Amino acid sequence: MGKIVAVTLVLITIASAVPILAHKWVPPDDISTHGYLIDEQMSDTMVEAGICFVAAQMILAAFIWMFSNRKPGDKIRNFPGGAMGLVIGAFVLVGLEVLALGFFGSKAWAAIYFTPPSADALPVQVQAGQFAFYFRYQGPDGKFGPIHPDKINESTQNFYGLDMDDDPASKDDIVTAEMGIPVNKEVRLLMHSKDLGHSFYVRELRIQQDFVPGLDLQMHFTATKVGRYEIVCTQLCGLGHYNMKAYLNVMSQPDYDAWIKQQASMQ
Amino acid sequence: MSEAHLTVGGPSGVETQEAPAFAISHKKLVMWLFIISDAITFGALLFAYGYLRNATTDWPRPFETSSVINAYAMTFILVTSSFTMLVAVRAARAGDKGRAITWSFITVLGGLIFALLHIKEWLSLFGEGLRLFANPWGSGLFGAAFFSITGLHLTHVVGGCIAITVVTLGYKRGRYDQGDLEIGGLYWHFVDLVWMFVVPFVYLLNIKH
Amino acid sequence: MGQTVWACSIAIFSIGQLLGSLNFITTTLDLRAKGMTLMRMPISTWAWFITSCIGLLAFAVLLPACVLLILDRVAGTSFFVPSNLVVSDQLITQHSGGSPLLWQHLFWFFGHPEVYIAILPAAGIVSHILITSYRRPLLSHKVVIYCMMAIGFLSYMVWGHHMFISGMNPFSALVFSFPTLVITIPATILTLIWIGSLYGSNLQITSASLFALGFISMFVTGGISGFFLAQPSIDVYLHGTYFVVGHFHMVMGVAAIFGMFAGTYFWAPKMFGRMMNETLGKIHFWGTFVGTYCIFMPFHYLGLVGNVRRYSAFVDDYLAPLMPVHKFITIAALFTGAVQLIFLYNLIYSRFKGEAAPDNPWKATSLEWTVTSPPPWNNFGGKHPVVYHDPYQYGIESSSGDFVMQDSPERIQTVRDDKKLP
Amino acid sequence: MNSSGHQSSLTMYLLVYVAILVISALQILIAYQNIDAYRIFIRMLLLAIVQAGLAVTFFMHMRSEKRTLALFLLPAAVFVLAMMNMFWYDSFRLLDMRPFAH
Repeated sequence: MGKIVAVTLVLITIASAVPILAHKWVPPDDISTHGYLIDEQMSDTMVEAGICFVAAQMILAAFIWMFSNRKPGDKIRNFPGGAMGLVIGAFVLVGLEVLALGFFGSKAWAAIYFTPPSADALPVQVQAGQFAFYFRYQGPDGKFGPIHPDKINESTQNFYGLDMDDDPASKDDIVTAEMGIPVNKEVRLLMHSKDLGHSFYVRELRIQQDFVPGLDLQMHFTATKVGRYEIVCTQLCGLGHYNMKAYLNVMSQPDYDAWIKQQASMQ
Repeated sequence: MSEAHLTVGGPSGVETQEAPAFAISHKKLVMWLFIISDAITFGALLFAYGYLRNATTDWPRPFETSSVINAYAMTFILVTSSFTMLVAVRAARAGDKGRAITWSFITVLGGLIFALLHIKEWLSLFGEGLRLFANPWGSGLFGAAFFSITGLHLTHVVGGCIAITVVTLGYKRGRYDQGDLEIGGLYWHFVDLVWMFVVPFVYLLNIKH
Repeated sequence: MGQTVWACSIAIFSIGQLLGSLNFITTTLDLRAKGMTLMRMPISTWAWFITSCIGLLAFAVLLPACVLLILDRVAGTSFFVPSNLVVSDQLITQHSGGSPLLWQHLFWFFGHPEVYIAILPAAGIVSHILITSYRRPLLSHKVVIYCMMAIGFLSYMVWGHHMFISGMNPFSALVFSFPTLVITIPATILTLIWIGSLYGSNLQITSASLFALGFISMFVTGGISGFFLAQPSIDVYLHGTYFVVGHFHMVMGVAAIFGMFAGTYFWAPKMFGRMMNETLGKIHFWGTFVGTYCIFMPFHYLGLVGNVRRYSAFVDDYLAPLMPVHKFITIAALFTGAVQLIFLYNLIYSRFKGEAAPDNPWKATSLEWTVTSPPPWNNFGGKHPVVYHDPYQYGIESSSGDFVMQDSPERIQTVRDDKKLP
Repeated sequence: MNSSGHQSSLTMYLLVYVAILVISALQILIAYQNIDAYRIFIRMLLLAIVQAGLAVTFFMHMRSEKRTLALFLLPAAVFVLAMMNMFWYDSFRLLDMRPFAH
């Protein structure tokens, strides 16, 4: 029975490792300027974790194979080096690994979160609500009109609670259901939630950030590839959660200009 | 290293049990552990209060001098009742049962006066318009934080009064001994200790200037 | 309404857990048998003790959090509800100023220690069972205990790794990331000791030891995916995907359940006085072990591709090609669930019709095996056992075979840590 | 039952009692001082810790228990409460990140 356990463990290990080694299950192609940091960190971690995983399972399997149901005469033996060897080994090896991962991981994190957006970044406001995202662009005046939460009304399409009569800044604001951005231009995303916790996740952009009610969060990123990508909510936000999504449309600058003009005319 | 560790067999003492780890009765250890846990409960509540207060710009500071005097009177009574509890435990240790019972009841009386003062203060604040969710002075969080922290403390005081009464009555009938009275005292001092943090943070940081 | 009841039940549960912890800690510290010094306690008892210490401090935070939540829901306060929320076009006016992040902090402050409250007892049970089936002590008794303590200690410093992308200050993410990675060290030492002690042992394959070995495998698999999630930069991509689900089900869900199964097979004879059926037990193990890998290993792949969790359906999106994997997982889950019926049948059947259990079927050394199966009233029938030995005296020559019971007054050469084995 | 035979004298208790009351009065004086809230808070916290220390040491007889009891209990509580200080980072963030401010 012990030998069957060992063989099963080896088979499971191989079966688990093959899809990884075959590079079949990898994140979709990165389209951001910061994403390579995350991808590199991920593949580094994958190598270390993979080695640990395979080694641990294989050794476990080997020992089970060797030492299950032995003959009566066999003596109990000790692992060479004993506990102290293992403890020191674990401390040094795992400690180094932890330090390395932590250090490089922190650098990647810092590169994403501790750098301020550039001054000419395109500000886009995103509002999450049950169960849709709405995006707002400043329009020609370069200002967002103030939001009046009491004026938010889905039936009149006033998703942002804008006061068109009294706030001049609101008049040229463009509210869209799809997020359009120009390629290779930094975008500053101003995030707020209308009702409860949501999340903003674009796999290809390597960006994920929760919306916290009562907290205005900011993110900035640059998309480098034209295309249409999915924005999903990853926080369970109610019965319609599975349907809460929007699309990120990365366009060339002329396409974007045309698009924003068309959106403005629809307001 | 290969020193041969030989364990010698055979029954030894008459003791059937290892000595308690901290040389205190296990009831007392339970009370100590409970106190540690409860301290963290109060700590978490105070942290939540601090977190919200910190992040609120219109935090009200409604307490008048009279409230502060009242709070100090409450402190005085609670600390005094702590002291009378000490006297009771001392008497119990010395074997003076009658005195111990008297002082225990004085302690309970102190606790009750404290509770009455507290409720009186709550009522007067209620009269000024302070509610659990709103108040006339500023952020509605104030009442929520105030009532939940002082309310939890008041629950502890009332619970302590009941507990000490029960223990004292049991002590009188011989059901409990002086050790149990001391454990009741331990809890009572802890309630006192919590109040020492509640007063400065809930009252004194919110006085009217 | 339902959620208010839930919050109330969690608050009551906190109080219950608090009282349970008081009981365990005090009993362990104060009511040990003569000769049962702390270091002579079996690892399973140590694990319960450490778990209780964690629980005593962690549930103390959950209790006020739940009370505040109930107040928010019932009494109209707004600890966790901010101003200016709009639900179905209605502005919520009666709440203002709270912060959902505060709830997340309070909850996860409890939540992360809770993970170790779930896994440490399983680790203790598994260590105990492994030693018995290895027929040799672990390489080091003390190091295992110290590792568990270290895990318990670190568990209070890392709750923020659940909140990397929750809007928490990005600076704190770095602060929380390092202790999270450091937890790997004691966890690795534990694993290495379990595996290293297998070397040169005389492994007995029983249902209990199979589950214990399965636990090691699961613990390793799930623990290693923790490497990814402990780093905030990778968590940006993996948070909210199936990777997280795969990770915690492997290490905390299934591993802990494997500990429970191992414990049940191991101690059922003592509890009920009847052996459980070994054949059924082994079938149960194979079904569960392979089934679990079939369920949770693909979760990791799904997560790597970016398949988000918490979705009941996928509408018109690029995850459609992944549906066969989801189908495979569903079938594996149904299969694994069905296999548990064998266990249930085994448990109930053996309870009444199983073969009578001897006092010490596994040739174990700890005190519970010195009494009859099931144990007499008052556990020791009014007698007070006296302990003369360290808990795991296996792999030696003695009158009873290769082991010596803890309460046996026999003189032996003590096996202590790794010093005595040739 | 209680093996800690040491009995603090009544005078000692009285002194501690008076000290606690004096510290409470001191806190009130500080509260009315015209300095910024953070300094008031820090002073009050320190004084409250001193008060609590007195209560634990004398009233709760930690002084006459075995040292191990204090070493077992107090670091646990202090450690957990110290870790909770990580909450503050987010609390400060709330101040300038409230929505609809612009």
